[in-house]
Amino acid sequence: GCGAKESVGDGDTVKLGLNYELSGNVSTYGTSLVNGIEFAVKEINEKGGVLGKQIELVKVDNKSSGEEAANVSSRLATRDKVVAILGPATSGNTKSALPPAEENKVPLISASATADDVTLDANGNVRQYVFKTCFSDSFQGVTMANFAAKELGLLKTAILRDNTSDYSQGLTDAYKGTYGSLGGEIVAEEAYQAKDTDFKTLLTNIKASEPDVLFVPGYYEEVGLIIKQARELGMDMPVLGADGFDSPKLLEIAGADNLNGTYYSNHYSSGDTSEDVVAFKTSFNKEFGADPDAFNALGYDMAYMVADALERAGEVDREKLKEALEATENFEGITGTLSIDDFHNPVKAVTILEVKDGVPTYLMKQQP
Amino acid sequence: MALLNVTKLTKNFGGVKAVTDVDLEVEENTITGIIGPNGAGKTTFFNLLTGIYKPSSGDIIYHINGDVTSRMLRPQKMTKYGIARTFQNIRLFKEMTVTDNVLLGYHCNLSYGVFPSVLRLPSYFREEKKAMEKAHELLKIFHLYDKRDEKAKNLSYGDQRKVEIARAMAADPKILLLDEPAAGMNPNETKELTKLIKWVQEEFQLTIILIEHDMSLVMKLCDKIFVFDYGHLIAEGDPESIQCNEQVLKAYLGGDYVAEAK
Amino acid sequence: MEQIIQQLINGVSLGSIYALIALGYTMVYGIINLINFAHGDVLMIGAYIGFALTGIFGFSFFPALITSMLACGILGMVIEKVAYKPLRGASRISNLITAIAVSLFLQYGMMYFVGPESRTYKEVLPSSQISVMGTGAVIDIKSFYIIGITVMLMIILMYITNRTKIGKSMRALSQDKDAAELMGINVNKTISYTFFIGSALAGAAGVLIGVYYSTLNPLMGATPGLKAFVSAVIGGIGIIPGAVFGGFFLGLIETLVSSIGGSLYKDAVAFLILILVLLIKPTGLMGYKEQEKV
Amino acid sequence: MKELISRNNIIKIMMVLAVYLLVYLMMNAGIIDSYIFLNIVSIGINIILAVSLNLITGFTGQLSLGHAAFMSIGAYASGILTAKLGLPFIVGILGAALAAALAGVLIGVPTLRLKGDYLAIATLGFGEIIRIIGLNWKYIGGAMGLNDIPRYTNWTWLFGIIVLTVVVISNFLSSYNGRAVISIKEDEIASTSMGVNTNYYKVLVFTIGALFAGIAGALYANYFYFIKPDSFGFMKSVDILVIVVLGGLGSIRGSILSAIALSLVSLSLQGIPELRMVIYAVILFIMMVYKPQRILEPIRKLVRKEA
Amino acid sequence: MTLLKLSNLSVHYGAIQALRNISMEINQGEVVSLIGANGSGKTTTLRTISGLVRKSSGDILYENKDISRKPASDIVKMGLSHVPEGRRIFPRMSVYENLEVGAITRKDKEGVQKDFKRSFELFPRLLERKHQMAGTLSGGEQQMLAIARGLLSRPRLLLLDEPSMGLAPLIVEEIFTILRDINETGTTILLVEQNANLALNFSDRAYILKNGIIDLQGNSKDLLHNEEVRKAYLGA
Ligand SMILES: Nc1ncnc2c1ncn2[C@@H]1O[C@H](COP(=O)(O)OP(=O)(O)OP(=O)(O)O)[C@@H](O)[C@H]1O
Ligand SMILES: Nc1ncnc2c1ncn2[C@@H]1O[C@H](COP(=O)(O)OP(=O)(O)OP(=O)(O)O)[C@@H](O)[C@H]1O
Ligand SMILES: [Mg+2]
Ligand SMILES: [Mg+2]
Repeated sequence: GCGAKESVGDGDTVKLGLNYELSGNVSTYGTSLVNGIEFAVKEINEKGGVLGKQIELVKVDNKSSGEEAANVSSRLATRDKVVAILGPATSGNTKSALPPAEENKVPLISASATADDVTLDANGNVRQYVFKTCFSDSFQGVTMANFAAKELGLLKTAILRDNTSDYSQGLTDAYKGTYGSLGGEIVAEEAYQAKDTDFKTLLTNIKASEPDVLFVPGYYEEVGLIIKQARELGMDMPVLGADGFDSPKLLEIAGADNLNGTYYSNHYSSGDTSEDVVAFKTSFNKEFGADPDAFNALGYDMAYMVADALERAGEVDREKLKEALEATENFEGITGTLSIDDFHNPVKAVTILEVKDGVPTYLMKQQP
Repeated sequence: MALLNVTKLTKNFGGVKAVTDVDLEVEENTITGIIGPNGAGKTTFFNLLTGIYKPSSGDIIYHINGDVTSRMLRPQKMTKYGIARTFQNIRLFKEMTVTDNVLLGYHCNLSYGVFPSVLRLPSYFREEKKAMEKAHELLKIFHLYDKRDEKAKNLSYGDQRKVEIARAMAADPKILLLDEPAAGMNPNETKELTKLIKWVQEEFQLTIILIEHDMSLVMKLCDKIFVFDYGHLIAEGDPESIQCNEQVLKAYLGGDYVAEAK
Repeated sequence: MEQIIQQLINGVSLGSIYALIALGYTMVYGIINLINFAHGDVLMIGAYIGFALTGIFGFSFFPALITSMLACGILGMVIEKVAYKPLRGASRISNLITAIAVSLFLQYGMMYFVGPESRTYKEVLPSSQISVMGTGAVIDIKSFYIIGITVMLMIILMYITNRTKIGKSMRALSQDKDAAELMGINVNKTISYTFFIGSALAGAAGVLIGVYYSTLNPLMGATPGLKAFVSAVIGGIGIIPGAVFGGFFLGLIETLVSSIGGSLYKDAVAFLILILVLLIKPTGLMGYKEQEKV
Repeated sequence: MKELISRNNIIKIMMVLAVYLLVYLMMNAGIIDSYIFLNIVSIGINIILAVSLNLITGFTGQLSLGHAAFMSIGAYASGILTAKLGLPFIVGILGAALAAALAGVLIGVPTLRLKGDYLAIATLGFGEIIRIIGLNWKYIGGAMGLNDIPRYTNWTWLFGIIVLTVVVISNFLSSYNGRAVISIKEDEIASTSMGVNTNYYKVLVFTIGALFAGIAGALYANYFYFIKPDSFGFMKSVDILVIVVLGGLGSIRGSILSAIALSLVSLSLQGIPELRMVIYAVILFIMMVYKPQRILEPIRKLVRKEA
Repeated sequence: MTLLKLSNLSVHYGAIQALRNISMEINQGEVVSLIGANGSGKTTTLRTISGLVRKSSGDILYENKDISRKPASDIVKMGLSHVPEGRRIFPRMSVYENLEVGAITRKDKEGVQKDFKRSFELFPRLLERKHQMAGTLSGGEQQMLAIARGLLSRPRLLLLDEPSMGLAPLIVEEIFTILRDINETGTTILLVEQNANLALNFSDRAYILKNGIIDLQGNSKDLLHNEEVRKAYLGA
């Protein structure tokens, strides 16, 4: 429709668009995030919604494809008149999805697009309407490199990364940069593809290079198998990773014994005993019959953060929401306390966890 | 003058000797028949003549526009040399129309390039027009003009055989090789075909070599007949002498058929 | 030295899995000339069946394997009846696309019911690492199961296709359906059997893969399915020992490429080898040379 | 033989111009907003891809499962030229066409000997190889993709290239080259024996098909800003093939209609994520059973009547 | 006794009607030939009898049982064998395997062995080529294989579609002698032939098809002397 443009605030609900990978090869992540978001929105609506209105989610599938992600973004912005778009899950699809958001001036927030350049364009200028609530790859990569070299004092790393994942590539690049400057040496770098199941060949190669520590910037499904197979091959060095490790599945797949000596960076500690976290975990488990993973928690927090920003914006308006998002300061979520910086990236502390007998345990916190 | 010289031609498939030490000569402007029992190597011989198989040994030399020797034989070059053929099991382009089948035969005579066709330059229109005229002329000769827009697969067996011959003719060959042109035709249709082949040969000054099991056609048409058996050439001569040749009678014709052919 | 032996073991273990899947692939292709893209997904269903049987109903390994094979066999027959039969005689491409449709249907149908996340198998086979003659290289006992079962199935399958009437019927059918019918071969039944056997093999592979790697998810069948198909083509599609040979060959090649530092390109090399094999011997390394007679 | 300036041709040209102007005016009037236009771009790119694949698979009978790879090569070529080197779009397009056409020769020549399913698998393998090279090539971003490609694709470029594709390919097909190409599908041995250089033609159609797919890739890259190797994987190739088969092998008009039809199907399924692919699979299956050509035939007839 | 009875049989291929209300009868022990020009529906008739093509209306009774809805494979088991047009041998099986498939419905192993031996006696050429892939045989050799294969199911009714096509005269003669023997040992034969001369000389009775209709029928000897037949089919 042309002519009289109805404004997004006119309806009796607040519409949020979900642009997620619900089918296709990364549908696991999309589905997890959406579960977290829907869970949060249910809670928010039960408590009376935002600005006196209920939140309505317009959930659209992008098939894990860039072209579709752009299409969905455009549709949400122009047809469904959402006040903000949440998603997509991966950095690549987020990059495809953001031009229509910018064009139509609708805030787009991703809780999992970790690539450094999601919020910045080629010239280093911030993209006006794009936000992310997760760590940038470089941050976690640097953190873990520091941890390996300084805390553990191990200076020979082997990297096993996911060749098809931008997340994995981003973490690897950052890790290598920092680690090198700390006098560490990368003795082997191997790559697998998402959905691989057999890593023994790569691990055998790595074993031969005799590293002190194995850095696996990937997601829990493959990581679980990698750790298991590494231990089977008699490799008992520490394994490092990032928030992709955070899932109860990791324990299921790798087994508790094998996980000893695994360290990873995360937003929060799922073994955290703070009241909010415990409450979230119990109620989530009641709803879904499983403990939340990182994606669930990130989605959950993002929904709350947007609701919070809407309240602060005072009305259902894209421009005002954008300003409110920019002004986010010390938002308290399950995954930690977060502020949005000038580059629309979150400022939040990273936690390093050590898995002990299958339980991720708080080890230390690092401020950005 | 001999148009085709074959010397010591041999073709083996593993242990099977399909063609063995064949020597023969074909004169210009004649119709030559090749007969022989099933599996004697006749079709294989055609396949050798048209470059589909490479000889195991021996030579083939065509004397057309300079010599074409066995080493130069490639299936896709045969029409350029002026040699066209038909197949024992009809191989038409089934989904294409009769006209298009014949036009394809004319393929090697068209010379405008890819660009003129894409850009529709005048040469495209000129050449296509010429090709179409030629195709229609052939279709009339073979009494197929009425069926020109039918898909080839919808034609009856006999008509399909004729389309195949017309397609071969479109290449403007000097030598035409026909593999069992009358198979699947009834005696009446065979009779018509016989006349047609004769007429075409005279009209276009062709040299025709044909394989056939129907003796009525062979005996009526051929100037000379070669008889194959187990890959060997066992006899050659004009129809009369072949019909009386003991060896041929025993290996191939059998008692009744001689009587019938006469 | 340890590394070389270990890599050899890795290659053979991986290859045995490809070989196992390739057997079913080659079987179905050989008979009805259909690239059954859904084969990998039947494998996935088999893995889930095995998962449910061992995890929920407490079956032990062999009963679970057999039950899953039977169930997948029946599923295969149903797929054939519902999806492929209406397209008999249609063009190859239509069949190919239907196979892809079936594959998507199984993947996402399953995802609808169990969600996209992966599950973990209970340990149903003794998992222990045997070290190889003191070299430090280790081999998993489960690999022996897979290799043993693959070879056994291969022999059974060869016997069936070459020696039994049903096998001869299958081959005749694959070459000329009408003529086969005229010989008294019941086409529907024979194709059903073919799918039963092919899918039962997929079911076996599903359970074994599930047990070996201990994880499963609705999209797990796609990649191994494709790799197995590549193996089958390398070995000569439709040829049963060819599939097994191709599987081991591909497993070893991939391992070799990865072990000399080409892990980034391992799949590219696999496909490159496929193309090379096709170019050198278009009917596969163990295929017959086929010359069309004119 | 129709001559160039026939009544028929003039009417065709007028209609093409009318379509162009109509959309142009509607865009200016805001009736076509950015969302509709985005879909027009997607459909347009799919038309180019489908028509070019139809040349290879529908007309020549060479089953290809790697068409998206050519698109990917074009997309990256144009991405590099326009984003990294800052060259104008026309250079991007020409570069894309050239790079993809070269790849077409590269895959065409060695796979000449392969037929049917073997060719399909080889092209599938080729597609995967290209994708893997893309993933590992740091210069073009690897798995992170190539970002911030300038948006140059507009209605004029898109429409112009669709028309160019359709005209070039249908002119090619309605010449003796076209007959030769179709005869290869029908019976390669007979075709060879009639003097058709089948090898030359097979490589030629691969090259022409790849060239246009490459241009489609350039349009894609320069519209969607961002490309990554995974956007051009096996499933994309299958999507293109589905369009071709639905529209009818050997029917250019059919390819155009089915590109539109399938886009609409896909759009209508976006909102039901849980069952989307299941429904899509069922639709595919129904299309295959009930002869896609038959579904589209009435529409095609209508279009023809109007033309 | 009537072995096979077609009454008012019609067959369509899509919109094309290939057979229009044809009726035929074949008695036990007879040789009946079916002749007609190209495309007149001979092959269609045979394919309909053996179950490869479905009728649109009419009846097919074989040994007084309706077989028109039975699958082709069941019909074979009832003792009816069809040697199809165009040979249709299994190209990637050896000659021997082709014959094995021909006998696939049989359970009497010894009988099969005996019949194998007989096939090779009838067609010594096949014995020479026993292990060759059938697809590489010459046209005539394939035809022999097709006939031998068709006989291996020990049919009571044999349908032959142009058995002489592409065969050398001597072989044709031989094959017809063999067919005569087979007939004399009790097999009824329905023969489709282009070579009308041969067919009429060989058969007891004949039907002549024209555009899907039975145009003429009767005693073969009579038809052989019928003026119309001589003109249209015998090339006189
Ligand atoms: N590609 C091949 N591989 C193996 N053997 C072959 C091949 N082609 C032909 N043969 C054998 O060569 C011999 C000659 O075959 P050919 O087809 O030339 O016979 P023909 O004289 O044409 O017989 P017909 O009259 O029956 O057509 C046959 O015995 C055949 O089995
Ligand atoms: N599969 C088919 N689809 C469509 N039409 C067919 C098909 N098979 C045969 N016909 C048509 O049916 C008619 C009868 O064909 P049929 O094959 O029975 O003739 P025929 O008497 O055996 O001829 P011939 O002597 O050439 O073998 C012909 O007009 C033919 O074109
Ligand atoms: Mg021959
Ligand atoms: Mg017939």
